[in-house]
Amino acid sequence: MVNAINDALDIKLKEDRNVVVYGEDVGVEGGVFRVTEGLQMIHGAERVFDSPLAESGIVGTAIGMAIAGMRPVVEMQFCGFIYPAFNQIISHASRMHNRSRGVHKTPMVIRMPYGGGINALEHHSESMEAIFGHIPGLKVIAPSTPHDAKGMLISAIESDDTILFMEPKRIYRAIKQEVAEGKYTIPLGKANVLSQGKDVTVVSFGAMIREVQKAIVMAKEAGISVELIDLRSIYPIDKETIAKSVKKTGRIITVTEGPKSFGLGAEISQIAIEEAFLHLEAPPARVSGYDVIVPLPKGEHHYMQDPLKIFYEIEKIVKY
Amino acid sequence: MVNAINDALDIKLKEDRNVVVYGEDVGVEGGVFRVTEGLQMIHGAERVFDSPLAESGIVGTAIGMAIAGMRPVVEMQFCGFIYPAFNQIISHASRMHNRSRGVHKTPMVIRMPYGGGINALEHHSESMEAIFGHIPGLKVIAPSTPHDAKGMLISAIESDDTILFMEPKRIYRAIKQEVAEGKYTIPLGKANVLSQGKDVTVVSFGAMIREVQKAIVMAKEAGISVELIDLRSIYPIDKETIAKSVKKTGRIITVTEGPKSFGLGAEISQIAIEEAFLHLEAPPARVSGYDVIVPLPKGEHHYMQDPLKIFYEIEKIVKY
Amino acid sequence: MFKEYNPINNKEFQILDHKGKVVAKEMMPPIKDDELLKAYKEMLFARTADLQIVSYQRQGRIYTYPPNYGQEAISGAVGALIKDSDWLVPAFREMGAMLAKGVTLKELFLYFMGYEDGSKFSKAKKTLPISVPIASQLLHAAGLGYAIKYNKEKDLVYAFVGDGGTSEGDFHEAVNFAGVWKVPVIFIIQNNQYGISTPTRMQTASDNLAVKAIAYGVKGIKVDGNDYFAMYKAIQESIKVCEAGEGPVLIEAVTYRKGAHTTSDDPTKYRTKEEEEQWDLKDPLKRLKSYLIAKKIWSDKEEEKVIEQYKVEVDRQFLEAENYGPYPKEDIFKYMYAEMPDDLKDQEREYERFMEWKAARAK
Amino acid sequence: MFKEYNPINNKEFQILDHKGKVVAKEMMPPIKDDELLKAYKEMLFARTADLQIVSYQRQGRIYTYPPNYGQEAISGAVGALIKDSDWLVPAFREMGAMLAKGVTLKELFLYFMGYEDGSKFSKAKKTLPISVPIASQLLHAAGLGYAIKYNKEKDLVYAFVGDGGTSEGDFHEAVNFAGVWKVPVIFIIQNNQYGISTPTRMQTASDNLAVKAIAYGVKGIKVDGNDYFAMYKAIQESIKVCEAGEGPVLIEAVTYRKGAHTTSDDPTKYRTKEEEEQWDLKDPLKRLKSYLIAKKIWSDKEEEKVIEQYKVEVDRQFLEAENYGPYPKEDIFKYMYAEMPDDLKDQEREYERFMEWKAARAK
Ligand SMILES: Cc1ncc(C[n+]2csc(CCOP(=O)(O)OP(=O)(O)O)c2C)c(N)n1
Ligand SMILES: Cc1ncc(C[n+]2csc(CCOP(=O)(O)OP(=O)(O)O)c2C)c(N)n1
Ligand SMILES: [Mg+2]
Ligand SMILES: [Mg+2]
Repeated sequence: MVNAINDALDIKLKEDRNVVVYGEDVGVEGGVFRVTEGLQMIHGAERVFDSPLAESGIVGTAIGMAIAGMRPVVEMQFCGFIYPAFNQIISHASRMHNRSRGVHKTPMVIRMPYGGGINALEHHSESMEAIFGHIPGLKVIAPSTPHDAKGMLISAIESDDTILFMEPKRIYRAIKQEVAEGKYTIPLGKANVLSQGKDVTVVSFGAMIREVQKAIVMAKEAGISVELIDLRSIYPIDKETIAKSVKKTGRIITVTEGPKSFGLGAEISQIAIEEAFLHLEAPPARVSGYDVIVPLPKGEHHYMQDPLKIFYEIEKIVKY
Repeated sequence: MVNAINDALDIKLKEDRNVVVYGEDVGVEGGVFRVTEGLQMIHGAERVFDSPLAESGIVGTAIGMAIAGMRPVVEMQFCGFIYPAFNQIISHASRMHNRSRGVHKTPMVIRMPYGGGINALEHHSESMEAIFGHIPGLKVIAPSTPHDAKGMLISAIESDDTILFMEPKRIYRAIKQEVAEGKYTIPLGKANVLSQGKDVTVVSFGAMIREVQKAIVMAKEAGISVELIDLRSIYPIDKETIAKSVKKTGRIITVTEGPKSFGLGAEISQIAIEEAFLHLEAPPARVSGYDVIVPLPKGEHHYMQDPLKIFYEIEKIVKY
Repeated sequence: MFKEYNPINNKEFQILDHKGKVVAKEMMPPIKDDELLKAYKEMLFARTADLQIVSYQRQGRIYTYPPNYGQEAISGAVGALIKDSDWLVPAFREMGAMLAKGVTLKELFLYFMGYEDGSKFSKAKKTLPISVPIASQLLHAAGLGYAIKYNKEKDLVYAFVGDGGTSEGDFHEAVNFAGVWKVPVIFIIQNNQYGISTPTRMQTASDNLAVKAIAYGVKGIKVDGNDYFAMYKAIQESIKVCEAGEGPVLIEAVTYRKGAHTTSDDPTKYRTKEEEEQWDLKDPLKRLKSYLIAKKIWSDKEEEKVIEQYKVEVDRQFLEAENYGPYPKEDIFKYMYAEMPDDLKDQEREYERFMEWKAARAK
Repeated sequence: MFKEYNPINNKEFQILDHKGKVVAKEMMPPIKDDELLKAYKEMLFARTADLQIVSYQRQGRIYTYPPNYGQEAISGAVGALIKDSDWLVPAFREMGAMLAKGVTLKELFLYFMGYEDGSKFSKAKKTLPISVPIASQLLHAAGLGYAIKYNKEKDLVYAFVGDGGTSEGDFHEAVNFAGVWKVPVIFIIQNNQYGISTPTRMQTASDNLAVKAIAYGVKGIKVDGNDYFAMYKAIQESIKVCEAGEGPVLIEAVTYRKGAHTTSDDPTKYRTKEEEEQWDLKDPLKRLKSYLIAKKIWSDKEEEKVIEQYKVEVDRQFLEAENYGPYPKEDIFKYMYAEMPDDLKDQEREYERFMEWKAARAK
């Protein structure tokens, strides 16, 4: 996925002089995950560069550039370090368009590796999509494959809205997939049905997709047929795809990494009951983290969703 | 309510030398809403004082004081200005206890007027409880009456946890109520059933309670009996009270001011389906703001929940 | 000039003293009489409007408003020097500069009456809306500066913040980024002595605010912000710095907020009459007026006359704003995104259904 | 001293030069030989541990670790002067200071092995855990300082940040608050020339980092951070400032991160061998060792001997940490709140049910 993202950035940098890429250590070093590796060499230090260590500064200046007609793509080094930029995101990046009644656009992408499972220090494993999904004016997306990462990032850069692009760092290098060369886009806001099934719908995104897929294999052995929806877009949510699926299966589970309360799971469940109440054969369920800080590596397995836990929930809802 | 909060602060300042009150303009001026009026005069400028204009600074220093054994009560001038402090809240205030395995406590209260309906400028009308409810380690509470405000704030100051105390500024001076003199507390985390009913449960909090109560009068005229739960605590949510009620009524609506998606409504609906799925006679509904910025005064009526809109939803769910 | 007035020495740059006397002739910028008069009149217009708005507010015809009263020379000088192709990044107390960019009074009125449309400047190009979250706008200025430099343009960014705003982290990050990037931004601190009720000495222990420039390796200067000439000159010199690619500059404009913080504020709670009187002596308009009258290019009579005209004009635009009409419901939805999500469209339709029900019920 | 070394002049305070020669005798703090030896040995211990940890990490026995290598004199001097009743507010590269406060190596190992228990310091009082979000901890230091002053205690706060950290808004707000409040905090910037791969000149355009003190009206000084004596003396003088109630001091300790940023970093990507060699000549321990040997109170042989002992001790504590045992599931829940919400208890029970199901299934 790292290569696919790098490729997307490279393509847009080539194609559009208004695109610049910056953030902490993204220049010479190519980012701590090497996502931007080589881009400075190709496109120059005016277009791909290290910023001072200040997230509010990074996002705030990107807003200014975007207003001036550029298309900045900035990196937050880890999910846990986006919060100093929170005010700029919620008070400006997501609002300038509305505030100025469309006069000022903020076409910018905030890239951010998110999620656990990499044996990291505190603040390096979070998945707080729900907080960002609640911010009016922001769009939040997350790919689950290299192919999607490339196409979605290109779409994001081309979008005139402010987009938070959450990268599942756990599978940065885990999924081997041929990615089409050259430019292609994937429409934002559309979910992807990854597998058809009839007993239960599982909604998930990002790094959890792979875990769900493993659980689906277990479920199959247990005779349960699962439909898997890769959300791709956290906000807006593709209600239609969810509604269609849950009307068919009558059961829905959302699998996420973030804390339970006020999380993505509740939102998906709400959508399911709003769209398909009379089709429901069991209460929409959420498999999520607990309402705790993601534990340090030695305790992380207590927190994360693994295939077995997902299967456990699948079995539970089917037996309901 | 302003007086009740002032009273609570005064009582705790008197009783406990570790309590200090600070924030922007809370000293000499007594706060822009006059909530802290007179307190500096009584307790001195060492204990009630103006801080520099920097929200991260206010919350961050309060964390330090709390670790040292003090009990700071700090004010964010408006709901829209808490975001610069977001990193300190999510990365430290809510985590220091867990991070240090209980060695360091952060007994502190962040007071913040929230919500719309006061014809204010942008950023002065928000109700983003869902974002804070999603932060593990934080407790989030909001009173709906002067009586509750006083008792809950005293409890909050005495709690060893970090508490976000959301004050419904719209009803700061709107509700006339005799408040008991002297000290009393109200346990945190418990909801309050404000009226009994049998057809539908309405869950709400803060300034919306009054609107719901007006809607309940309309509903009564239409022959609908409504049970009203004042949540009081956004996190943790009093699941038990909600479950009990919805099992009785079979219908539930959450009324909130914040944006719809990823909001409190979805969380309450999820709780209802988890706890009482088989009792539900209609899909749990949310009456909330739209996924837009709270409009400036001339457009605010398009956004806010008024009694008629709430009644409309009550009627809809009962007819479902 | 930046050497001579290195803020480390806490020297305040002044040309016209409190009595309207020129005390630093060698520094006097060569402004033609007609230009000077034009600038003076613009400040007078701003002041007239400002005072009138406060009275509209008292009549309940407008919501909370932050007066500019006493600070007009700062916006005035910026207004005289800013180009159409320069960016203006206001805080919320820069009426003069906004008018100079082409924002109309009517638009400002609309804004303070509670219409977002007031920020949809129909004529003013390259002007950001008022920014409420203190100091946050300064980062946008740094970003705009980057874009200018990146595109090898010759324009500038003028960005405003208050004394209170210098305490925010964003102030620090903005000037620091601009310093590292060497972008053409003139940061202007309107030090009007208070952040609402909080005096500047409770914001920071530094000797002055201009001295903060040193922390970012940029040029800084403390200027008498009630002295039109000093402000003019300081900005002119800052423009040179920016144009030479040595950008940014931090200007502390020392002034006084003669009015309340906003129309909901009561300054008697936190400051004395004496203090207000002291500062009244330093009023920027009175001072410049003395100068103009001494130069015999202005008179009390002329002033009275134009003020009457201005009042009519202000009122005219106010009435236009007042008759702007209802706020269409679609406006709360349609500007949220460049590309509106389906779900938001559904929400709008949901609202329409409610409105239909409501209308039917009313019958 | 703060006058003479006013950072505006960009002069670096040094006592012992790169070759171990005393160049400012009049400044030399009167440290007894045994104290000095003790301090040297502590730094040597820290270095030995540090190098060993990197090798544990290579063996996959510990997770990501940020080496202190080359920066030991800073923590060493703090360690020698900090009292039990003083607060230590670390960033994450202050092993020596933490050990001096009573944090054990085993605890540090536990932390970097992925146990929160490693931050539950059993002996170290008044020591905050490692803080990962850059610069955020400095505000806690300012608050701790307020508490000390409020309680009329005589203690101090020692707070650390890196050169990169000075760019964050929280750095600004922290030093500013401390300056306004005049609280006893010594802010120490470990300027090790890089924030990960980003050189200090890309963090800020200011001449040095100590000069930022001026923005807050506090005392500041730029010190050779690889010179134990200079660090010691600068801290001693800062303590006096704090104890006199003149509030915080900002020390820039100029040093070099001889190792990688963390064990997952590869410095060859962004810096040259020549640069590393240049800085190697300024190594803090080598320098102090020359001095000690010249003074005939230390020898290579003794050094070899204690290093061997230290290695054994480091290994002993490492093994203890390695055998710490499993991480009980309740630990992820029970520290979240002082008073645990019912719902969290339910979540724990839910997890137990899953574990029971899992156990049953495994049979
Ligand atoms: C982030 C933020 N915090 C608080 C406020 C509330 N507030 C509005 S104006 C103001 C004082 C601003 O003082 P200063 O920067 O000196 O500007 P002035 O009002 O004097 O022009 C405050 C605290 C705000 N708008 N934004
Ligand atoms: C708020 C925040 N942003 C980003 C990071 C990621 N990060 C960890 S260390 C580091 C560089 C720190 O540089 P410096 O302050 O000079 O300290 P040093 O590592 O050199 O000791 C960065 C960017 C972080 N931990 N916190
Ligand atoms: Mg001010
Ligand atoms: Mg560094």
